[in-house]
Amino acid sequence: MALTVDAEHTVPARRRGAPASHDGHRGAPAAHGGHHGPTSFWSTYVFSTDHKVIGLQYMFTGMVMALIGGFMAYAFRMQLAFPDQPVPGFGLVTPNVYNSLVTNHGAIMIFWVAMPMLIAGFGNFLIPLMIGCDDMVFPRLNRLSYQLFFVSAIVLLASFVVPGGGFGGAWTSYPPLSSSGTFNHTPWGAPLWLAAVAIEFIAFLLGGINFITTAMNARAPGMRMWDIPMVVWMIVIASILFMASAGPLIAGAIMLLLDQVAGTHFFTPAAGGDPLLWQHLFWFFGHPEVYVVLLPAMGIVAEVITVHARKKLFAYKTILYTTAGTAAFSFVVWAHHQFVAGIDPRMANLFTITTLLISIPIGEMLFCYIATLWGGSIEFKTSMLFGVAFLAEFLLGGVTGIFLGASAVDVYLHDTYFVVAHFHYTFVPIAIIAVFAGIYHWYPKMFGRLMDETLGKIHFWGTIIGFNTIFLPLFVTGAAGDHRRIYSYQHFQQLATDGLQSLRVVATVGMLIMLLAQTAFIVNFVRSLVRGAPAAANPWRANTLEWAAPSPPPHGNFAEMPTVYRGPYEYSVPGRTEDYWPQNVPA
Amino acid sequence: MIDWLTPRASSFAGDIDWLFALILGFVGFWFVVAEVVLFSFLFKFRRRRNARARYVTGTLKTEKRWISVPHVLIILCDVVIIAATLSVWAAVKQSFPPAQEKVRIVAQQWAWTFVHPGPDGALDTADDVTTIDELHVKTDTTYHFELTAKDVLHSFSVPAFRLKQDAVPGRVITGWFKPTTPGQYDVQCAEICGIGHGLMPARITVETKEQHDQWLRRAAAPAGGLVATGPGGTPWR
Amino acid sequence: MAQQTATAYTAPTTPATPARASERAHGHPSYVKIWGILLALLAASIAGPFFGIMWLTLVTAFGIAVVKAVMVAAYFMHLNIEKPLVRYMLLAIAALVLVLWAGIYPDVQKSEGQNWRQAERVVRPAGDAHAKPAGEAGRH
Amino acid sequence: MATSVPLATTRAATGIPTARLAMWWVIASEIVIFGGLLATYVMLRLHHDHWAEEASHTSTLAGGFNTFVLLTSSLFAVLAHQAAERGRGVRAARFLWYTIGGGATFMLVKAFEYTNEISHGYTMFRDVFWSYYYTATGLHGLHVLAGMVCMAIVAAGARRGENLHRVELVGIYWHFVDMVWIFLFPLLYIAK
Repeated sequence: MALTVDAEHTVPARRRGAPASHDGHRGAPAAHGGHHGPTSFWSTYVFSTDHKVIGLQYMFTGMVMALIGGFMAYAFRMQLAFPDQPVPGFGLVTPNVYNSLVTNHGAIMIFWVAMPMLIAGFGNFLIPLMIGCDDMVFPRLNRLSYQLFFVSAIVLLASFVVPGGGFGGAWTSYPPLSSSGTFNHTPWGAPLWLAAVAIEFIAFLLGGINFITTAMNARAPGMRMWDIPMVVWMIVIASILFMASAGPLIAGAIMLLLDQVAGTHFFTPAAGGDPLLWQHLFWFFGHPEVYVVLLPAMGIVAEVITVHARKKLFAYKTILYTTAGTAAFSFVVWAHHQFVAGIDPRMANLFTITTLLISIPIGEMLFCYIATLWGGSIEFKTSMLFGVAFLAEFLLGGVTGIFLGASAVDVYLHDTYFVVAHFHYTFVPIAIIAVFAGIYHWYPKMFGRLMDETLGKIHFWGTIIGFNTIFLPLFVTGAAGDHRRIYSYQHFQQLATDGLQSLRVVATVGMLIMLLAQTAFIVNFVRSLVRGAPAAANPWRANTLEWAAPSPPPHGNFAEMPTVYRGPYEYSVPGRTEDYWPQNVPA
Repeated sequence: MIDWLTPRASSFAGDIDWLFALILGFVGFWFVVAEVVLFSFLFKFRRRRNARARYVTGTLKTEKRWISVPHVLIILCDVVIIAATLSVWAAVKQSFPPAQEKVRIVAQQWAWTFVHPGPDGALDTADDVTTIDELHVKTDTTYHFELTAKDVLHSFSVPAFRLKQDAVPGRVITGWFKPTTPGQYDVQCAEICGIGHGLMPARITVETKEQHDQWLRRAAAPAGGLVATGPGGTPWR
Repeated sequence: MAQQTATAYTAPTTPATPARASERAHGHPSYVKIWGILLALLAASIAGPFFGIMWLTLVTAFGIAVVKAVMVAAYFMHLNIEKPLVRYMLLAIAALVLVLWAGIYPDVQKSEGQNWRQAERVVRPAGDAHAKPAGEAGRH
Repeated sequence: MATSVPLATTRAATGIPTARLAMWWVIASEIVIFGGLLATYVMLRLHHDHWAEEASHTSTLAGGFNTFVLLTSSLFAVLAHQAAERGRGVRAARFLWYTIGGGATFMLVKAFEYTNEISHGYTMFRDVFWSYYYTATGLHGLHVLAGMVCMAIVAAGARRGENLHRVELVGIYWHFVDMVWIFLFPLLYIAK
C-alpha cells in the first residue's frame, strides 16, 4: 500500500509502521496541526521544536551575549582611554584581566553573537517560512542544536569564574601560550574556553545540516532554484562553508585540549610539535568563518533593500554565482593572517594573490546591491536605513582589507589597530547593522507588532555616529604603531604621545555613544512587544512567502501550504496596478 | 603617508610607505566612487509622491555593463597592486643584501635578549655582548638578525623600521634591516604572549660608528659587561 | 513472527520523484563477492611490507587502501547509483583536505625554508629511555 | 511532548530522500574532521624520520585483524540494508546485530592492543607519534561505539518493522567509519 501523499492539504494519514521522519519517534497518527498534547510554558517556549521559537531562542541568547560582549568592550576601552584608573562599574583592569576581556570580547562577538543571530536566529525563523513549508526537516535535531549552543554559552561564562580567571590568549588561542597553564596562567580558563568553542561548533554543525537539508528538499511546489529568496541561499551556502571549514579545527581543538589537559605535545616545539600547525588549522577555518557570517548579512540586506526600494534585485544569478565563487575562494586565502607569523615567504606570495583576487567577487556583489537601488522608489524606514548603512560601512571594511591583503604592507600593519579597525568595519556591519536591519524588518512578522520608527531612527543615528567615532580614529592610531592587546601604551615612548592618547579617548567616547544608543533599541523592542501597533500579515507589501503567513505565524505556519508561481523580487512590474507581486499569488 | 605618524628609520621603510600610498590611491578612488554613487542613488531615487520604481532585471547586456566595466578596472588595479606588493615583499622578506653585521634576538616571556657580536664582529665568540631590552646598532650598516623565542610566540616589531617578524619557539627565522637615521626607537611585542605582553618594550639605539664602538668597549669591559650567555642560556641554537 | 505485510519499503518521497529503491532492487552486485575482493586486497596490503621494497610497500599499503575505500563507497554505500549531486559534494569536501595539505606542508612538513630553519632541539623530550640519544638531537 | 510530523519531511525536491541527504552531509562533515587529523599526521610523519621507528612498535597483526573485522561488519551492514529494502525487518535486525558484534570485536581487539602497548611504555606522552596514534584511533573508536549504539536503536525499530529506511542510513555511517579505518590502518600500522 503505497504512501498516499497529498502535499496540498493535510499531512497524509499515516498507517502504523509507515516510515516516518528521521527522528526515530513512532509514526504518530495525529493529523498535523490538529490536536496536540497539553502545551505548558515549558513545552511551548523552552523545549519547543517549532523553528520560530528556536529561532527566537537563538536571537535572545545572542542579544544577551551581545550585552556581555559589549560590557567587556566598555571595560577595556575605558582602560585604554584612562590607563590604570578603576573603570566605573568594573574596577581596575590589570594586564591579565585586560587580556581575558579582549579575548572573550572577540570570541563572544563572533561565536555567540554573530553566528547565532545571523545563521541560527534568522535561519531558523526564515528558512521554513520563506520556502513555504511548516517546519525544519528535523525539528528535534533543531532543538538539540540550540540546547548544545546554550550549554556552550554556559561553559564559556563558567570559564570566567574559575581560578585563574578567563582565558587570555586571544580568540585565536595560539599555542604554546594556550597549550599550557605555565604560560597562560589560566590553567582552568583555557580548557573551558576551548571546550565551549568546541561545543558551539558541534551545535552549528547539527544546525547546519538542518538548514541545508530543509532548504534543498523541503521547497514549496513550483519553487525553482531561481525562485529561492537570496537570504535562504546565503544562509545555506554559509552553513556549507562552516561545515566544510570547521572540520580540521575540530581535530585541532581535540589536539589542543589534549595538550592543555592531558599533557601531550602536539604543539610544543620542545617535543616535536609545531605551533604553526595550529595557526594553519585555525585560519583554514578562520577565513571561511568570516564569510560564514558575511553571507547571511548580505542576504538580509538583499531582502531589505529590494522591499523598501520597491525594486527587483539587480542580476540575481550574478549575485548567486559570485557568492558561490567567494565561498569557494575563501578556502585558499587563509594564510594572509600569517604573513609575518613565520610561514615560508614564498607561500605568502601565493596568498597575497588569492587574497587580493577574492575582493573581486565581493566587490561585484556590492556593486549589484548598489545597482539595485538605481531607479528605485526608496522609503527610508529604519530597516532600510540600516540596510543602506551596511552597504556604506562595509565598503570601507572591504576596501581596508586590501592594505592587509598586500603582504608587504601587512609587515607593518599586522596586529596593529589598523587591523582592529578593518575587521570592525566588516564585523559591525555584519553582526550589528545587518542584524538590526533584519530585526526591524521582520519584527512585525515575529511578534505581530510594528516597532516605533522615531525610536528606531534615534537608535540608528546613535549607532552609526558612535560606530564611526570609534573606529576612524583607530585607523590612525593603528597606522601610528598601536599594537593589539596591549593594555596600556604608557610604556612605549613613541606611542605615549598626547595626540595618540586623545585619539584613543575619542574612540572610547564613540563607544559610549554607541552603547547609549542601544538603550533606544531595547526600549523600542520591549515596548513594541505590548504597545506596538498591531501588524498586518504583509506590512511592507513584500513578495516573499513569509509575508503570506499571518503575523506571528502559528505552529505549522501556513493555513494551506503555498505554491510558488514566480521569483521573490517581482516589484514594480510594468502593467500591474500594485507595485508588488507575492510569490504565492497565481498569475 | 605613514611617516606623518611614525618616523622612517630604515632603508626599506620608504618602500613600504610608498606601497601603502599606492594602495591608498587605488583603493581610496574606488571607495569614493562607490560611496558617491550609493549616496547619489539614495538621494535621487528617494520616494516622491509614491512614484513607481523601474523594473530592471540586471540580465540585459546594457545593464550588466554597468557592473562588468568597473569590475574589469578593479581587476587591473589589483594586478598593479599585486605586482608592487610582490616586489616589495621580495626585497623585505626574501632576498637580503649581504650582511655586514649579525645580531641574535631571543624573545621570552616578557623580555628581549639581544646578542651583539662584540668588537671582533663575530657571533658565538667570547666577546659577545648580551643585553636585555636594549639593542645598539650602527647607522647605514646592513644587519641580519636571527630571531627565535624561548617559550611562546612573540613578535619582534619595530614600527620605525617598518619591521615585524614573529618569533616562533623551535624556529630560527632570519631577517634584515639597515638603520638610516640615528635615534632611539621602540621595539614592541606584536603577538600576544601572556600577561606581560604589554610590559616588554625594548629600545633600539641607532648611533654612529664611533659612539657604537665606544659603547661596545664600555659594555665588553669585564667590570661592566653582562654575562655572555644571558639569563639561563637558550635551549635553541 | 508475522511476516510484515504493512509496508512495502518506499523511501518517504513523493511519488513524483523516482523512488530510488525500485531501481536498486534488481541492480545488485553480490555483496559477498565484493567482500571477498576486499579481503584479498587486505591480505595483499599486509603481505606488501614483507618484501622489504619501499615503493612496493607504499603501493600496496596506500594504493590498495584507496581501491578498498572506492569499492566500499561505490558498492556498499551505493554511491554508484546515488544522485551525482552527492558524489560531487563528497569529492569537493575531500578535495578540501588536499587544499589544507597543500597550504600547510611547506611549514609543517619541512624542517627549513626560505630564511628560516627549525632550531635543533638541545633538550631531549622527557621520558624517552629507549630512543637513540643522537636521534632527535642531530640536525635533520 | 507531542511532536507532530512536519510536512517538510515528506518533500524531496532534489529527488534524494531527506534523511539520506542529511546523512550525506553528516558524512561530509566527518570527512573533513578525519581528513584534517590524518593530513596533519601525514605531514608530521614525513617530517620526523624517527616516527618510523616509533611506529614499528604498533602490531600489524592486531591492525590487520581489526580491518578484517570491520570489513566483515560492513558486509553485514549492507546485507541488513538489502533485507530492509525487501521489507524484512526481522532479518535486517539480525544482520544489524551481527554488525554490532563485529564492532564489539573491533573494540575488544583495540582494548588488548592498547593495554599491551601501554604496558610496554608506549604511552600517549612518550612521543608526538603516540599522541597522534591514540588520538586518531581513539576518535575512530568513539565513532565505532556511537555507530554501535545507533545501530542497536535502529535494529530495535527494524525488528518491529518501523523506520526501515534507517537501516540504510546507519549502514552509510558504518561504511564511512570502516573507510576511515581503511586509511588509518596503512598510515599507523603498515608504514614502518
